[in-house]
Amino acid sequence: MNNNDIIPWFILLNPLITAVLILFVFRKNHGTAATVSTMSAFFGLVGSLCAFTLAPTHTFVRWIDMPGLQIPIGVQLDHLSQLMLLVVTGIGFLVHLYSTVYMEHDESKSRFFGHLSLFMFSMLGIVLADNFAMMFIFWELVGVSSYLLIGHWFTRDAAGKAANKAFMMNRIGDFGFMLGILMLWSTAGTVTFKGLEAATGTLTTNPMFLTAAILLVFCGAMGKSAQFPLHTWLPDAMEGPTPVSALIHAATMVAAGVFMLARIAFLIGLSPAAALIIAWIGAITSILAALMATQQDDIKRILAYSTLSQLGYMVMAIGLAPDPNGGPAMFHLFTHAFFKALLFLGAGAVIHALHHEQNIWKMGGLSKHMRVTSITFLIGTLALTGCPGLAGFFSKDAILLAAWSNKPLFFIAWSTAFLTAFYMTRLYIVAFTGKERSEAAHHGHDCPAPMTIPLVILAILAVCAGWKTESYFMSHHAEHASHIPMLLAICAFMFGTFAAMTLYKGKDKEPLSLPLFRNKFYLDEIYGAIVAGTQDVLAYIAAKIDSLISGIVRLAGMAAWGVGFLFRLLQFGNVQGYSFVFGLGVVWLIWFVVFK
Amino acid sequence: MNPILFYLFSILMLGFGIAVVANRSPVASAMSLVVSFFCLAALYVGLDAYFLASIQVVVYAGAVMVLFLFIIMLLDLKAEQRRKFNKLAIGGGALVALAFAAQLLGVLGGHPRGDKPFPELKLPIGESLNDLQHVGETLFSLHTLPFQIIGVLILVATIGVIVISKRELK
Amino acid sequence: MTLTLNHYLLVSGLLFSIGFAGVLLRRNIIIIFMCLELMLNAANLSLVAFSRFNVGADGLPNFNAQVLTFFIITVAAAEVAVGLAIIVALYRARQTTHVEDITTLKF
Amino acid sequence: MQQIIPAITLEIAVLILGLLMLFAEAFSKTADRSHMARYAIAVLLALIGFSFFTTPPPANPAPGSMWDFYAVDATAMFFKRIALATTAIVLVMALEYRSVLSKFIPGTEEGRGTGEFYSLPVFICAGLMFMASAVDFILIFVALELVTIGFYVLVAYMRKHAQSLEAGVKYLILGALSTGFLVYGITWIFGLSGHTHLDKVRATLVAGFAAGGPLVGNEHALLFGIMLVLIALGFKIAAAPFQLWVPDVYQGAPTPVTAFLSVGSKAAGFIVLVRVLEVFLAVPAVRGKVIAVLVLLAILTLLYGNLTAMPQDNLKRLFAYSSIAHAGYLLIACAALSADPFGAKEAISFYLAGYLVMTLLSFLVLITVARQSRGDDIRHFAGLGKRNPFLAFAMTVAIASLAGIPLTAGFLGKFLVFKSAVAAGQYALIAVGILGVGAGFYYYIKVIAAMYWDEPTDKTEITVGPLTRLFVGGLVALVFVLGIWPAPILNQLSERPISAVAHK
Amino acid sequence: MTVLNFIVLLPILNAIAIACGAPARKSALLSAWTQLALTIVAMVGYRGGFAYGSTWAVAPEWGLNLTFGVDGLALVMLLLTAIVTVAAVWVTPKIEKRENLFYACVLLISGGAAGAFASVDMFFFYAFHELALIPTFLLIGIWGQGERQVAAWKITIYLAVGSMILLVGLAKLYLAFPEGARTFDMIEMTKARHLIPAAEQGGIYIWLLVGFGVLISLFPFHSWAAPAYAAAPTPAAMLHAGVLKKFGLYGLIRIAVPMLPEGAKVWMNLLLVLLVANILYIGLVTIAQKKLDWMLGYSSVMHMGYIFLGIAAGNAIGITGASLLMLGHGLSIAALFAMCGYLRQTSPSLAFTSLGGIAKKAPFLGYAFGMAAFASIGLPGFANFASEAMVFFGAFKAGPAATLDFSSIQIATVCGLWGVVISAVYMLRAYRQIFQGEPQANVATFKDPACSVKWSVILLLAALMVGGLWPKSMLNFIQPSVEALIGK
Repeated sequence: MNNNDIIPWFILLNPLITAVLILFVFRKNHGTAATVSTMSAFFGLVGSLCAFTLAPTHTFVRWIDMPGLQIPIGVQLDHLSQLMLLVVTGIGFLVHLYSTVYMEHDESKSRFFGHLSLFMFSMLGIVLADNFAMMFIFWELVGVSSYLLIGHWFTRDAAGKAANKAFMMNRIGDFGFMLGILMLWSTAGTVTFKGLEAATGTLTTNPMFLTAAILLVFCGAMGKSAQFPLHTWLPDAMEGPTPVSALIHAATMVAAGVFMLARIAFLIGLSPAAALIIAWIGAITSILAALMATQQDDIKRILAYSTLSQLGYMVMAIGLAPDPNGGPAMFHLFTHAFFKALLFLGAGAVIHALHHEQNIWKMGGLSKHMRVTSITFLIGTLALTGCPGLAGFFSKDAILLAAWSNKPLFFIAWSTAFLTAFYMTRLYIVAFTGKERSEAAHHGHDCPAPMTIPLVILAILAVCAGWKTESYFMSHHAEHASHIPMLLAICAFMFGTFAAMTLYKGKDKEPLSLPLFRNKFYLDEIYGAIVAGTQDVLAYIAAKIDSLISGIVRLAGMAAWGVGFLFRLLQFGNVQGYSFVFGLGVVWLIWFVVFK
Repeated sequence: MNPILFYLFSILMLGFGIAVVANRSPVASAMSLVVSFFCLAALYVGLDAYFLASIQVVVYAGAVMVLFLFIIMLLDLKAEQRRKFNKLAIGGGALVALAFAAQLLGVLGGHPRGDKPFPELKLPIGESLNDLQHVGETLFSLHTLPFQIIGVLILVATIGVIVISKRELK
Repeated sequence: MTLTLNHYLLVSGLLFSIGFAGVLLRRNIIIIFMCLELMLNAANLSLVAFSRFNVGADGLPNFNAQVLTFFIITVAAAEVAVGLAIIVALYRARQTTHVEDITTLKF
Repeated sequence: MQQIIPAITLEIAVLILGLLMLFAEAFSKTADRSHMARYAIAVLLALIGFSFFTTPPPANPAPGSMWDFYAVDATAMFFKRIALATTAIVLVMALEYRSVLSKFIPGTEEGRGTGEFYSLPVFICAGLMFMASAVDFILIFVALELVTIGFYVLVAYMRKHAQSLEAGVKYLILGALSTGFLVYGITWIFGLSGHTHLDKVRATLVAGFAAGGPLVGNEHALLFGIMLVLIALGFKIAAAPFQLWVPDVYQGAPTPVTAFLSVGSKAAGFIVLVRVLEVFLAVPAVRGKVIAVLVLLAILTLLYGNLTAMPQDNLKRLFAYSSIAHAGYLLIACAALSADPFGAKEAISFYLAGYLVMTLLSFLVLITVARQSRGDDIRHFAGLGKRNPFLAFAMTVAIASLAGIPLTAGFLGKFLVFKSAVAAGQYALIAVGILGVGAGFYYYIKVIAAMYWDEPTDKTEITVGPLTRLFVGGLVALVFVLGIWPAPILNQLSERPISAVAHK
Repeated sequence: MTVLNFIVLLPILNAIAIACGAPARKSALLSAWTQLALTIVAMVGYRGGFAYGSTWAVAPEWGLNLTFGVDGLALVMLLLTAIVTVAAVWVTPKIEKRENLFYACVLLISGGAAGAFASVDMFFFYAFHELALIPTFLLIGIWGQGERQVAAWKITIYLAVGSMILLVGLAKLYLAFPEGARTFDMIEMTKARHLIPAAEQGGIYIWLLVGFGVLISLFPFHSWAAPAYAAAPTPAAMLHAGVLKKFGLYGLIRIAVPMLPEGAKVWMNLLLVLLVANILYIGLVTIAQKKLDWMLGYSSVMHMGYIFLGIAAGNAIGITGASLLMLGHGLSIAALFAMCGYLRQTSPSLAFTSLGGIAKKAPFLGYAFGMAAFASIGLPGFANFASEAMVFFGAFKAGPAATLDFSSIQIATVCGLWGVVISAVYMLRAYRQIFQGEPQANVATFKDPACSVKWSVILLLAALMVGGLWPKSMLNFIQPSVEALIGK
């Protein structure tokens, strides 16, 4: 193992050690915990920067190793993971920095940072994983850290419920993921990505099988990246502290599904049917989420639906253009990470400043009080809505271009872009402009430096992350076949922004009322009914059957007792009766033996 | 044996046997039993078992019956004569006994070997069967051990009778 | 008409059944006891009949059976002695020889 | 060491012991007879040791000699030892029980009238030992009657105790009834075969019922005879439906007698049963029927014994029902006797040895506790774990063994029984047996629950005399030794017959 | 005397000593720790094959010997026994009545389990297991809670009947060998397995399956488990659910799998149906539970399904995974029961509705319970995940590859995977209701447990994590043994 091989291991294990240190050593020492955690995140960032310059490497240790089943724990540093490392550690570091202030007065700050480091470890594990099993392991671990962080304020009932919901939805996705892994493994005989790549010949012998396997693996991504119909956990996950939302539920973890799909792009490419289904699911998610976002009032929820929508975009992109280097999907993931993190942190700053007020209709006029926040937030909004020249424009353009070949999908993608511009502009206008609509909004103020610095840095990245970076993601450089998609995208941006501006400028309350969108297509209610109607009813029935079974057992015991009791009545004490029974026995046995 | 004598004694024996069961008075039952055993002894004679016939008379009709009568008198059991019949018990018991008898008939029907007459004995001309000698020889040569055990048995029975019927211990 | 073995067996069997019936029907212990004696004697009759029937190579009855009969008579006498002693003791304790009165031990 | 002592010496010694005890009873000046019992225990135990040095009577008995009817094979010797050991322990119980006993025997002095209570078991022991060796119907009958009459006396021994007398009467009537059937059955078998010696009976029957044999056509008669004998023996071993006497007699009898009945009488019954079954099962014409009836009896017995014990509250009665159940397990092995002759016989012998140890142990504890708690219901055992942990532990061991928990003698016996049933393919029996074990756990553990779960109603400590303590300890050890290291016993059983007589 | 003899005899002798009046808790703890130390010594010194053999002729003519000896698999089970014993003794709170009897019973259970795992002889393998029967009865009956008496009867009779069925199966197996080749030595039996006629194997296998199945709480023979665990005192529940229950599975792996491959095929579909019922149906029943102890009891039943799945797979991967899962499940359920016991001690009721917000009052407990709960639902990092994954891999591989026409075992695997979701449902729901939310009034005075409870839970969790982070540490022991067993 040479020095270059150590760096990825360092990146992976550094947060783990930090987490263990914090959780077991600095439990009571909140200040130290925050410092240690942030420092470690910084080291991670430095390490990732170093790793970015390295040649691809791949080292592993044997975790389970027996004939027929080898599961290594390996780190694979390549084109895809190098960039993803940067995204994760970069945003991770900024969020850590931001959190030192945001969580300053939290009574279990060290727990928060411990879990945050644990999350970093898990996420980096996904990024670096060289095989499916290891990815699954870290997949589950990010699930747990996400569970822990969403439930950070576990004394609130909603937080606990949201955490549970997130974990459960992911588990459902992981059910398919694991099954997909099993199917691929049983055919290819290996779980490593390289091994699978080598075994494509075997895998393609049964296209149906391959399609099914890929779609099952995609289930994992559906859970983690909150694709329809497993998306409902993500908005609820906003119960967690806002830095968590920024890091996990906007920039990195939810993107893990997309990253994983990019990892297996070579497989998706083998199955057009699977690719198309993936693309459609992404498209549906993006449009539904965008529609829902238009009617939300909670600043974090709007951003959450926006995240959903953008994740749908990326998934659609994977389906449309599976590219081992990531393709437009990873490009969008990359840019989206910055501006969405920016938006969340900005929202966090607002919330922090307004003493946990999250309703945009109770804000207003914040641009006057929170200059840095409002400017960076505006930049983020523009980047997200696809304002030409900003990062989001380029990546979104790449996706639209990829969708151009499939007109229905293109239409959906375009509508989504339009809606994105609409609801983001709505958010900005309602929250930051106009009059202050609450007492808290009057006292808004910019936050301390550790919170604003990340905003500024992210804003800069949100502006320039799209410049000249596209080629990094494209394994073969596609000529811009047509400029029409780009023009249409600009149109979408402009229409959306304009519509929102005209509709919301100067309004004090929601002028539109679309209950369907506001209530998220009633999906939560439907799921609730399904869960209550199936799982709980089934559980109830099962419990009844079980009491029946133990009742039968008990009954058997009682029956034995009862028969014994009846038999005992033969023993009525009269010797004449005894000889009568004796005689009956004699006659019966003789009949049985002699005459039968 | 003369078949007529056989039938006579058999019928008498069975008749008095039934009388044992049917009589309400214990004394009458005991007397019927004596008669029945006498007839049985007669049947033994018909089977050339003279020794056993005499034993039967001596032991049963003599000793055992006296014992029975003695006890019946001692306990003065007449008082108990009048009691309600338990019809169910009687019906059931009779049914079982009848069934057993029927089965016995069935068994005898499946016993072709027994349909043959008794074989003639090979006796020296002019001598009658000295069964006492033969029984004695068998008893004291072949079955000495059981015989001695019988001795112990009687000892045990004697002790038992004493132990159980003693009134007070001094 | 000659007498066969089965004649004797029938008679003894009937006697046995009568004794058995007596055991089942009567409720006075002493009479039950008499009926038991009847049963034993019925068995004896069969045994003697078989003894006379199973003539050995020497042309004589099988005396083993007669010896057994002898033992049975002896044993029966001893049994009667013990049994009557017990009955007397019971009568002293309970003033009864009736089976329906001695049912304290049950179930 | 050269073995020059004939085996019958053992019986003779036992009889002499009994006579000496009678003399002692007659001439002893003191009222207390307990020394008699102590000497007798010592002698009986010595005889067990002595039994290992015996040799059979004349090596080649002349045909027609009395030794012809007296087999001294491994099984016989084994059962003789069982009889000796049982009697010794019963005498220990009798000593423990003497205070209760003398309450029901009117006497001017404490301890009067107990002498016969010690000597009668010795005579019965001789009878049991004769039964172990008996291979002739005459000897079987006589020895059986010696035992039975002895038991009549012992059961009714407490002549001021109405229950004891009631038990005596019940045992007497039903016992005599079964004797009638036994005699009648022997009659029929003799009638068909012309012999009373088991080997000769077998030879005659096998030849007679072979194709073209002189007895063909008389199967009904043979089956009738066999059935009558089986009914009588079924009565002795307490097989359903001839088991009704068992609970009442066990409950009414003096407790040492109950123990003696449930062990000695049962063991003797089984050895005779095995010996006659070997004859009956040898006849192909009736083998199937005999096995069928054994299966039937076993099923009935298992069900009756086990299920009926479940609602019991009186411990003596509970042990009575459980002894019926144990007869059922033994009958399983009997039903496997023809398919797995060696295994089944081994199983029966071993089971009985284990049964002896665990039953006597439980009765020993029962007597000790019942005497001081003034009652033998399960509730009188409540809190025994506190009142006397040693006795509670001993009872637990006995119960564990009776229920068939491994590493105890009872388990190994059950294992052997089930093994031979498997070898014989008797799955119906196995199923019922398993059911029985389940029910058995219920009622046995009831006792443990009472001893450990419940609080004692009577807080006085229970004292144990030194002799009883010694025997309880020894039996506890024996339960484990037999359960863990059965080799010594198995060696005895698998030993080639000392005598060639029985298998001539 | 080998170290193995000490491992087996130590707890038994100690139980006797305690029953005779030795200071109960101290000597029990000492014995448990020594047992653990000796087990680790044995593991360190292990060099493959069957080691630490010792034999004592019991009935040579049947081939019945008291033979001890361990392979890697048995060593791992012994390790499980030792760890859980230490934890069980350690967490035990002050026993108010009859302390000596209590510890004697606990040690007897442990000794019985250790003896069974260390036995090479089939007879004693069986016999040692039963040693625990009466101690369990006493423990539940005297020191239990709730419907303790009913539960004690139920478990005892149920297990006794199961053992009897098993005994018949073992007898059948013994007799299936031709005369002359009959022996109780499981090593010899495994070597001579080809002598068992293929046609008879099915008949033997079903007896073993039902017999062991009752002991393992295979559906539908599971109804003893939950009430018994709910009623049992903490150490008894830990030892029984954690260790003793593994006896049946160990027996299947040791006896049924290697010796009766044909029999396994005959009953494969039945087994699959039952184990899927164990996972899905019992999983649903678990969801419906309203009290923590019952829920844990049912969850332990449910997880048996996974181990069965590994055994049903029949290949080295599945069986190795099942073996490791035995360790993982044993440790995690023991930890859960340990904490459940602490909760029971301090809270009036274990109903979910009456608890809440405990994590705030007792952060350690919240953490540790969370870890144990996550371990039990198969979170990576704990042994359960590694093993469950291996089970799934092994089971899935037992069917055909590259086709969507799943064979029955593959369908069972899919169902098993869904079970993972179900287990998450009930565990997380329980965790949320007990530990999260605002502290309720009746847990206002709740505190973290004392050191003994803390450290025993830490011990269990640490062992779980060692097995999860570095499964090879255990697989190095298990895998060669399993391969030797199934004849690779």
